[in-house]
Amino acid sequence: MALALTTTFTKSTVKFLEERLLLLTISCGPVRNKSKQNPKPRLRNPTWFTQKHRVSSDDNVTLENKEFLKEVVQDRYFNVDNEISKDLASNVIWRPGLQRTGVMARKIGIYPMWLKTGKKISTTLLQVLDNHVIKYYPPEDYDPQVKRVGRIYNRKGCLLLGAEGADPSTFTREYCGLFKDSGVIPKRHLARFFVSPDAVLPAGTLISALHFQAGNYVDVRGLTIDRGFQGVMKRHGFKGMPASHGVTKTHRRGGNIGGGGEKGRVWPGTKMPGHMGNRYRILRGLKIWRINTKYNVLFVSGQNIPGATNSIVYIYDTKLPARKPAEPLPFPTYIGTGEELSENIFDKEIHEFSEPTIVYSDKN
Amino acid sequence: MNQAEISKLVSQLRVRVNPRLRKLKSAGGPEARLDKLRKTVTALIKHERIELNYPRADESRMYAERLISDAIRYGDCHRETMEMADFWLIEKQLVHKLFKVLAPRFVNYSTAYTRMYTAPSVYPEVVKRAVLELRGNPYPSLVPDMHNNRNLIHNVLLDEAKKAYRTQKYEEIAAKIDAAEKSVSEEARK
Amino acid sequence: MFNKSALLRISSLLSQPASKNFHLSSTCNEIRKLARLRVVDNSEIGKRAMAEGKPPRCIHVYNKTEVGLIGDRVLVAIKGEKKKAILVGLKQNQKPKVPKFDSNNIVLIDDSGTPLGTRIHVPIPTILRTILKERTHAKGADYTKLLGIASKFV
Amino acid sequence: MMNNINVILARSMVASFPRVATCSKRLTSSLSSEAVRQNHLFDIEQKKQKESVGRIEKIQIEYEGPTDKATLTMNKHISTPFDCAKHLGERIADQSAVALLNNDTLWHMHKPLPDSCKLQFLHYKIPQPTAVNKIFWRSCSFILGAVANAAFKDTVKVQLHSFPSPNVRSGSFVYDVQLDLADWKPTEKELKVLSIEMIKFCQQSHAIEHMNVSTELALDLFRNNTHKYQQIPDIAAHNNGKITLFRAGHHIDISRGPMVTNTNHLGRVTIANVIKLNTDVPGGPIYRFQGVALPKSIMLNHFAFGLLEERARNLNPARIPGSQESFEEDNSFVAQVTA
Amino acid sequence: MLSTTPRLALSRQLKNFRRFATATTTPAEQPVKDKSDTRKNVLEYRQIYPEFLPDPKIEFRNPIREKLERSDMIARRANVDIPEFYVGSVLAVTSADRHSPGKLHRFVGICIKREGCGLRANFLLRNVIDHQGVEILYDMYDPTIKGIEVLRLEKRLDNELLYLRDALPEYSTFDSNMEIEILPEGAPVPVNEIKVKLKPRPWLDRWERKNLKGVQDLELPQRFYDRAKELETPWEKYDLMKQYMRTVPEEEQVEIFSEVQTHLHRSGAAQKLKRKRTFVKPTKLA
Repeated sequence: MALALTTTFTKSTVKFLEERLLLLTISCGPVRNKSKQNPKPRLRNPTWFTQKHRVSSDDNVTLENKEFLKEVVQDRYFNVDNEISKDLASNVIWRPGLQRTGVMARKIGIYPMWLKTGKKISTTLLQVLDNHVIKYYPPEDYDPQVKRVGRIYNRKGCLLLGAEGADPSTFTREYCGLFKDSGVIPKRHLARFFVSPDAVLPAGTLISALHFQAGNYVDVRGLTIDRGFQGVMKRHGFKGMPASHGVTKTHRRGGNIGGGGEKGRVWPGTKMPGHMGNRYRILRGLKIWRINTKYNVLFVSGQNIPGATNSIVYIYDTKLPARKPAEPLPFPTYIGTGEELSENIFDKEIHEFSEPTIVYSDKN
Repeated sequence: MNQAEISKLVSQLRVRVNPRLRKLKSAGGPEARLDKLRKTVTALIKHERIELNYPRADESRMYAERLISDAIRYGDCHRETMEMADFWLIEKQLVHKLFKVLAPRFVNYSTAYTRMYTAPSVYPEVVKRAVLELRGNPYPSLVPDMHNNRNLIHNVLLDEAKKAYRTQKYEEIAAKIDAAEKSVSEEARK
Repeated sequence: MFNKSALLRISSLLSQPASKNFHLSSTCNEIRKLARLRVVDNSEIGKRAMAEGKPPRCIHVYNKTEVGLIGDRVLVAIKGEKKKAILVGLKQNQKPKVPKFDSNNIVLIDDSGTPLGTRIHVPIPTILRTILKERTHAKGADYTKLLGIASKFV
Repeated sequence: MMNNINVILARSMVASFPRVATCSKRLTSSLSSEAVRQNHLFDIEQKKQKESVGRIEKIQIEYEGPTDKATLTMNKHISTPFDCAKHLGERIADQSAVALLNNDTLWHMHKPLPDSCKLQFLHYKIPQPTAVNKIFWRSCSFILGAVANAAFKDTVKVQLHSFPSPNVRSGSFVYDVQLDLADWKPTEKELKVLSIEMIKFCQQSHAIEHMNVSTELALDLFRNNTHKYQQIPDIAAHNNGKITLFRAGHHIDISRGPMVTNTNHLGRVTIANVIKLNTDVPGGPIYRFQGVALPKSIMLNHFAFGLLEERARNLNPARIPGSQESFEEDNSFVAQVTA
Repeated sequence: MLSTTPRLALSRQLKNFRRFATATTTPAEQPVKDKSDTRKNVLEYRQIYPEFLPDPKIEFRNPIREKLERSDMIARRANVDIPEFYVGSVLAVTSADRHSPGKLHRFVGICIKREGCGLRANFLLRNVIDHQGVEILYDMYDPTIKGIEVLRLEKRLDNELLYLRDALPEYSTFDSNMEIEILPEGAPVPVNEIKVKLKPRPWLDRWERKNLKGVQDLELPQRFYDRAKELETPWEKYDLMKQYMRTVPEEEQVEIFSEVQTHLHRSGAAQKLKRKRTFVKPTKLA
């Protein structure tokens, strides 16, 4: 405890505490050579990695008291008007070098849409959750796990975002402590996003689907479906071998994996059976065809976005140089101007469902 | 095939439905699997409380719920439901129990018709065990129901905290309203 | 209104020991080498081949994938000769709004794209108009002549 | 005298968990001479009372559990309900907060049984736990006194005053302590330190011992505590000239009882606030220590407990010492068996 | 033989059915008060608009996606009249086609398959033109579809008529200039109990294993039926959970259809009006 207290003292309170704490039998003096006794571990988890879920046990709280707890949550997190000041940031206008924050979203399904030419495309629906900024680590404070050697150009800060607020009593006290400073309700999901120092957002800012614009391109990262240990046919799309014609016991096998002699070993990267899925993959350069502002849904091209339906994905502005936007983006994020937005914002190539039937004319 | 079947209407189950059905290690294939489940469902309807391995309990719970919900929904004059009951209940006197005893018992329920507990497993065994029972059975309850005991110390404390919290809240609201009224009246005077 | 005599004829054929001229397997869904095709124009060679029960076989598909799609040019072996033809209807499943036929239909052409026959007696898909127009180059073969002899489009 | 203390310490170390060893070392060094003296007197008296039993007589205890029944043959004036519980099972011994004799008398678990009787054990999750809650709350106050007594440095003079009768509905348990600090407002961190001290004390698993003593002995025990010294004759007058003492670890206090079996029955504990009271008791200002706690067997999520902590920060409305009528401790509950 | 069957079937079915008989007041005109009222509507709607029910696979369900999908379907239905039809009905689809000279394309055929839910719903039309079987698959919510006409509204005995591919061509031949056959107002949708004669093998599928109702005797050697018997899974109809997981529970259906009811009613009423105005006897055009 003494150790913990000394570390948590800040300069302003030390004197006061010394005066008072001397009264108690607990000593709070500094420990010499503490850094040598407990050197920082070389590989460590980020500061927000704590035990998240509380041991699920029945509290035996009566119904009325449960209502009361809900009421307090409501009063504390929703009925307060903690309006973030509109002068969020900076008069900086977006330019190609600047990196904005990404968002967390939920993949909610796939359905087709049609272009004005009559072509059918598949779109994946990504519901942007209630993303709130939890904390910002400036470039000099953020301590990456693996140190980069040499001069670092274009240093980025780290923005910690939380998504999907939930009942605080389902989490541990330590986890809820992460959200104390920002004043937002504890969130189920946390993620860090690297941003340019210009793109920093104050804690508690809400990021909506309008952070992105229809017609622009995004990269989507997600955890692929876990398929367990799989053979080469499923894992790498090998052809297998014939079912008959004298083939014995090698119908789904990979076959030869290399020659002998000097190269008589398995070459690194050889495609073989193994665990498939359950790893993060990024699909880059997906076009946003449509944005639903009511439910915060992005309609993104493609049906192969990593992850199962109802899983969490992370959306970033695309890194592909050819698909970077030409127009300035809302920077550092979209701030509502107060005017009513239409429920759906479409890309100009899309045929809206409420439009009349497509008619071809002889000209095209 | 991604279209819902429309030939038959079913009521929603009040228990969690697993996305995939378990195979239950049946040597005889899907037919044997149903046989296994049939025995469990019959036993559940007969004894109203049984102890068994967890996976089988969880699986047969869904089937028992379906059987009861169909019995409530269609009654004993519906031929298909009767066939179902005939198949699922090996002892035929239980068919009467299903339609004449259980269906009237559960007709006004808003919860699931069965209840499941994880049971302790005796040491050398590592298999997860469960107790499956019909609600409203005649046995004494397995675990004491503490949910609505207002006299437990934390409920007493929370009750008082609630009162204090609400008093304070309403006072604040009243003060706000008073202040607003005052300002309005002052403006009116000006 | 139901042609009973035709049925009888078919069944009587079936009851005989399998004739060499009669194919008992169903036609291929995918057009590869050695796929049986059906000539649907009234060219002499085509008519004779179909009437004798010796339908032409695909011996080459002029594209990169070696699987023939609608509008693709194929080389067929017909009555001991090699002829070029265009696929004008496929049995395999098609995209929405593109018709799928019960047989794999071809129209025989010569090297310059001129059809050997003067009439196509089954409907052909309208999408062929666009496809064949795209395939036609100013100095090469003109495939659009085929469209002129079509009796019906679907 | 020092030998004696070592004996006591050794006993307490054996009785509790091994992790206590490190803590008790610190406590030994900081044990005041006053505490040493009190414990010495308490031990002598305890020994004397045990020896005065004389011939051992047997009594029949009829145990009635929720599902089972048992009859135990125990020793009169020696065996306690806790001994019975140990015979019946570890779980019962660990979880029982208090014993119920003949369905009407609450009996401290470490108090020897005077006669044959029916015996039940109460814990915190029974359908009607109001009485147990009260006992728990009283024990919390008692332990809070122990912590307040030991937590301050020698330079600060601490004199325990009293604690009012337990009232769970007030939201906090209370101990009034006289400190010779003019105007002390504890910081968050100091409160945290105090809470941790209390948790540590509870984790040392001290059995809460019980003893009835004569007024003279009690006066001798508390001769250095002016407040207690004044209260004793008054309490004795209400209680047939006897004073009931409780001891946990090295802390001895007056209370009518009963208390819970052991300090490790406390689960979540927080000392929420220390407030200076506005009284004119001679000797210095009186501070009210307030806290909130839950039994170990009751799990509550941190959010709900945080609300309870918040509420416990407000001044407890219990009677302020030095005002109005004479001191009367624990008159809310009568738990005596007429021998 | 063929010409008489539909009419016979119609008259037979008229007696049996009482589905539309009581539907004099439609739900949108009269706000739904009773729970049983809503239930009855569900019973109707799920047959007519099966594509409004979501994919029952639990992993794919998401309420927000389903809601958005339904609103898009309704938005499309406001621009084009997608009528009530069933597998076995004869439809004419007019769609915009950039390959035709008139930029419009019309196809008449019998619906032999209908599947998919939501915006993916599609149906397959079959016709025999110039002795050549032609099938076209249409997406129901494709914005290039200009109109769908139901030339003959009827049901068949099976849920899929894929066996028409192996049937004699007469059974799937329909005139492209076929006129609309109008049913009397309030009449139930007739079930055509025609039994189709299949061509001799080879077939596209082993129809003897499919338990088809709308085909004549297949005239196969006994070993085929024996094998089909071997492969039967008679226990599957008792698997209550499999049944449950293939369908959407009634409570959810009520919720879905009460949400889309008012929008659907608009097109449904127009259709009924049309049906009432012109009544002609079913003509024989098979």
